[in-house]
Amino acid sequence: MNDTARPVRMAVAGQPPSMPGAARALLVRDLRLLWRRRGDAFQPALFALIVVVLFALALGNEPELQARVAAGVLWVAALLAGLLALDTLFRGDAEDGSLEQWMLAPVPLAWLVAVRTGIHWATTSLPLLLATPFLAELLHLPRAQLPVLLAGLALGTPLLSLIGAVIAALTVGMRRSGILVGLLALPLYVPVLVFGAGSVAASAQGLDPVGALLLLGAGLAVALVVAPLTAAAAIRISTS
Amino acid sequence: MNDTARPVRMAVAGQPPSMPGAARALLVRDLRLLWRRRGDAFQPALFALIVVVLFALALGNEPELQARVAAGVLWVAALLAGLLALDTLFRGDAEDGSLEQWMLAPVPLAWLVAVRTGIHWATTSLPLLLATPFLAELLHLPRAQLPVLLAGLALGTPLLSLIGAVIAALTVGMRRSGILVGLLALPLYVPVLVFGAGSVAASAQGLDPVGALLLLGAGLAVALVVAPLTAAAAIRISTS
Amino acid sequence: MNPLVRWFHQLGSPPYFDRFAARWAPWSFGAGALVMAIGVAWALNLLAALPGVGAWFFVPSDYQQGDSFRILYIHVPAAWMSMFIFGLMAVYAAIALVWRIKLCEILAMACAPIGAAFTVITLATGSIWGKPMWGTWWEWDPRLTTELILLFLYLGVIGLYQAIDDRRNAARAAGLLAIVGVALLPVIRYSVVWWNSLHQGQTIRMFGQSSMDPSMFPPLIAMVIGTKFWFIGSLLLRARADNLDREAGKEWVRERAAAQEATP
Amino acid sequence: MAASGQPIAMTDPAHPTPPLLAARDLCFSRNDLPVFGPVDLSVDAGEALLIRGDNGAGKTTLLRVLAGLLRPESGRIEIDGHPTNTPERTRALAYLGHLPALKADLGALENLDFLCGLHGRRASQTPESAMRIVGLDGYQDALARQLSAGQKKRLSLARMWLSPAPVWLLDEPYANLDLDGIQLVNRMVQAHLREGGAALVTTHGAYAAPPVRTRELVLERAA
Amino acid sequence: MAASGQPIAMTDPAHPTPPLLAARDLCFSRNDLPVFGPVDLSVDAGEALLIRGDNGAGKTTLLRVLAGLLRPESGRIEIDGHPTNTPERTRALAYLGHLPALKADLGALENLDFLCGLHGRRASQTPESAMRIVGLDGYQDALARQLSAGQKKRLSLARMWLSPAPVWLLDEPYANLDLDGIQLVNRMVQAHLREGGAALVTTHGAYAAPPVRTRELVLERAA
Ligand code: HEM
Ligand SMILES: Nc1ncnc2c1ncn2[C@@H]1O[C@H](COP(=O)(O)OP(=O)(O)OP(=O)(O)O)[C@@H](O)[C@H]1O
Ligand SMILES: Nc1ncnc2c1ncn2[C@@H]1O[C@H](COP(=O)(O)OP(=O)(O)OP(=O)(O)O)[C@@H](O)[C@H]1O
Ligand SMILES: [Mg+2]
Ligand SMILES: [Mg+2]
Repeated sequence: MNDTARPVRMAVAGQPPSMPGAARALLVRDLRLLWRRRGDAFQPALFALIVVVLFALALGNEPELQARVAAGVLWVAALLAGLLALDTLFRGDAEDGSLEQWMLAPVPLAWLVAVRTGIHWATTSLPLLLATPFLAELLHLPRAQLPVLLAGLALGTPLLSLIGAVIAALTVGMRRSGILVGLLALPLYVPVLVFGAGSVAASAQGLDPVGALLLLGAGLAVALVVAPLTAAAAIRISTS
Repeated sequence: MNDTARPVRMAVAGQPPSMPGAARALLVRDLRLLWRRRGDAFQPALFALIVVVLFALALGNEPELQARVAAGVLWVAALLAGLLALDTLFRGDAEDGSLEQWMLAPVPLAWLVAVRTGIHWATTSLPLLLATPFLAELLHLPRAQLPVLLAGLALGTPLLSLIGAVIAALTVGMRRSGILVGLLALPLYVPVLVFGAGSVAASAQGLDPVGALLLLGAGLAVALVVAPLTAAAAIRISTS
Repeated sequence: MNPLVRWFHQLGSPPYFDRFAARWAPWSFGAGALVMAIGVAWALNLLAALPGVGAWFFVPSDYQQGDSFRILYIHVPAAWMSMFIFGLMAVYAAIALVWRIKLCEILAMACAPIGAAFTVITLATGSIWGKPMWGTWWEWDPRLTTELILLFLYLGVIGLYQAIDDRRNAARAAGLLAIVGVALLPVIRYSVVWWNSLHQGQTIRMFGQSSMDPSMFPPLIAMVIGTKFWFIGSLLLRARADNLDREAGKEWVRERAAAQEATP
Repeated sequence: MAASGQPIAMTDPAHPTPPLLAARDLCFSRNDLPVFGPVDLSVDAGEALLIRGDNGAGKTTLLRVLAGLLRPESGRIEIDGHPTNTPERTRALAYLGHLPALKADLGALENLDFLCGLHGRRASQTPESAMRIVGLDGYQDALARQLSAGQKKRLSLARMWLSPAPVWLLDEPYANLDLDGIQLVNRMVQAHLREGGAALVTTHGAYAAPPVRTRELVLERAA
Repeated sequence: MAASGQPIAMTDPAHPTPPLLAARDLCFSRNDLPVFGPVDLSVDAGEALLIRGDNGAGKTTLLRVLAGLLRPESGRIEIDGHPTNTPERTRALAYLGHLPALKADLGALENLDFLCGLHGRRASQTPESAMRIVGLDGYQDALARQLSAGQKKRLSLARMWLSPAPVWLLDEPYANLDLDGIQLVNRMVQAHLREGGAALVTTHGAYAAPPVRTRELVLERAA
């Protein structure tokens, strides 16, 4: 059972945790918490819905105008919803001391961060993704643009979550990070938005949207590797 | 000094607090805190700026389209910035136990809530109001519509703050209210948005915007009286 | 030990750095001010009035833009500095994170406000220039937008540095953000290439074929050099202040303060 | 210490003075499960009431009900023999709970200033003198976030010391304090009672109670 | 209790066993002000180290540095005589801090389940058995938010009991506990040491230490 590289005199016979085991424990925990607060799962999608409605109201009843801005509004709504949900990524765990225990666990912190970010994406952004066709309909988005919009969001929202994880980690030590998170995250979100909204705009003009989507995919691949490591480093810095 | 209606045997000679005294103490405290974190004062305005940037980017570089949606975008930005700042209204005080002491102070809780909301408006929405002409310029808002927009925001943002105070009070007992605040607040914000954005739209079409502005003013007058009392009751309920 | 490495180690000691900065900051400022003054005078054809050699210093008006192009001599150096400083800040931050050299933390954080100031200057001069050229102060053009985002990043670094209580942790956290933000620099640089843009494309090349009139070059070079010196001066000054602030209460600071009072 | 050393009796001298604070038949439930059963208690000026009970017995809950932070299910709370509602009790009670009520970004003295503005203060004390008394001299300008657990507790004690309210509700005042701090609490309670105040103190019974006239209430876990 | 009652010595029997945990010349500063000066300490299997010190002396900070939550300014920390970095120490150390590391919305047992997944667990124990040992039988399904201060502390103790790490770092384990709880801590520490573990315990010295082989370290406020 004692399988450290340099043997530690383990006084107590025990089972050290494995990386998949820790990930499973985290998954079970988060799903239980989600089930306890079932309503919360739909909140980001609801928030996006409200932003869309606010916009529709603020623009007045002009379907043609709405159709032109629809893709942009949906991207911004997704982005803002992700931003608001960011605070729940690590903060709860920091405040009740769980994060300390993560740092002291014999599994790499970056691995826990990656798993947590994945779960967080699946529970906040995925519902939003599923609601997108409905929201698009509300804003009279032309049907032909919907697949591009969905593809962009499917690649873009995990990227946003990963970038957001770094920012959330940087601010987790602060009592009230408030709006600072937004200030730090949004500039980094901008490229994602530009390529995401750009792909829809390209397809609206009859151009090929694949280039922009490929760039999003490349960004996602890089972030999948780099972001958890950076976020783990950031957590260690900002909680000390 | 002992001036309760029904005299309490005050064992200790002391100075009970007065309502203006408590308000002054709160004001001094909040200004000190703001000064400690000077940067935070500009955050709502910066957030609004970022929302504007996001929108401008998402809509692509089409000045004419931007001008048409400018007023709506600015209202939504102000509203979202106010929403994000809402969490700082009572939550900090709830988490460190200050709110308990507010409830136990010999001055009415509603008074403290009113003062706190006023300070909060002045430190979060006022900078945004001052930044509006600049933001409007960025979105190519026609100059003629600017005074109407400003008047609407000047009446509308305090109203949003007061409504927000009630929502913040209702959710203050919760650990992580997160996005829930947004869900509760936004439906109540909608009428303000409709009249606010509506007034600009009216003036854009050459109609008289005064009616919508008067309605906002009336709403503000009512909220000034009702909201602090409601928020105080909500705090008592949600912290027990 | 390699003398360069030894010098670097020496520089890392707070009292030594304080002396170094106190000594060289005024010189840098002086050199910067002088070179920039020459550059501005040259650019505005003030030097052309010099008797005899005046013709050497003449900068012609642009055939399209007239005299309004002369704002270029502020705009372009400031724009380059805004990006250069961000990169330098990230380099300092990376050194600070890996080798935990305190001086590098201080230097990285001292870069941020200066870089932000250059970014503001770029945006302001660009806007002023844009009004006659494009008929509008602001346009959601890729280069303009990315430069604005660079400003946000600077503000984010500064905000994060101030929001964290412990200075070393604050510097490390903000430094990490700076490193992450470096990804933006190539986007700014190549935005005019990747997207079709209102903004002027790559016209100036320090090396190789440039599409600018050769006589327009020398003042630009003077401004580029001048801003570098000016930057070094303010970097030393800011870093010195931060260094003193962190070391306040240490023996050598008290000694130096006492010495300062003794010789007013 | 306050000038008026003697309690001022406001009741008819023919009758015995009613207790400063009393509760009759006090019950509290959460989700219809009783947390503590009917409780009767009373403390008079110059007395301390020690509330003992195991972990989870309901001590914290009882103090919060008395303070007015929670609403009792039934029963009534009297001050000077008069049933009172929550706002009326605020003048008579000062509460020290688990949370320190300190703003992390304000200095120690600034925190006390604010709390005095909110609750009033004893005529004879200033925030400065209170900080000296609790042994935080030299920490006036330290930010609350930089204080250790025990230092925060001491600052909260300074707040109690400044409050003009005669009845102190202290929830585990000894937790996190060193031996010196424990003696400090005892001395402060003693001085407060000598001036005609009263104190309710919850404890697990692990500490020596202060040498004052003391009543005791033992809470047992309901159900 | 664990099956392997005897510590397994991994070092050359010719030389004396190095201590389980040792620190040499450990320093920590905040904003360039020293919090504690150079500290040397060592604990061996079967020993407890009592870290005493006044409020603000730096006890919490020292434990956090040892645990690896804070980075020492200088000095080194050794496990079994080998200098270690933070990740290497995680297998050897279990930390009980001021924060309970409990999710308010999970049941007591669910909380333990998660923490076992994260830290591993002793072969001989299950979350159920640990809850019985700390006296929380019957609270398995109670949500953590509904537990009183002392009950939360007991649940955290159950987590320590489940951890397979040989060295316990306990920051004020006695705070908020009733007399019964204090004895519980002492019994748990004793049993852990008997199995070859070690424990570092901070305290203000107000409590009786457990009857085990004990070293002592007194921290004094720096500057
Ligand atoms: C707010 C508006 C503007 C901003 C934010 C801005 C930003 C920048 C930046 C960041 C650079 C450096 C690019 C690099 O070296 O890769 C640059 C260079 C330059 N800008 Fe602007 N600019 C603005 C407006 C203008 C206007 C109106 C003009 C004139 C029509 C102009 C002309 C130039 C020129 C000629 C260069 C040098 C190009 C080169 O690198 O070869 N800019 N600007
Ligand atoms: N917010 C809550 N929701 C539901 N139940 C609660 C809540 N807070 C406390 N309880 C329960 O009420 C009971 C009394 O709790 P209380 O905090 O008053 O105990 P206590 O005597 O102060 O204990 P301790 O000595 O551990 O602080 C406990 O059984 C606890 O589980
Ligand atoms: N986050 C912080 N920032 C700055 N200073 C701090 C911080 N936390 C603690 N300190 C200071 O460091 C010193 C040591 O604090 P620490 O919490 O380690 O003390 P302690 O011995 O655990 O005290 P206690 O017995 O009161 O818990 C104290 O003087 C405190 O004021
Ligand atoms: Mg309690
Ligand atoms: Mg401590």
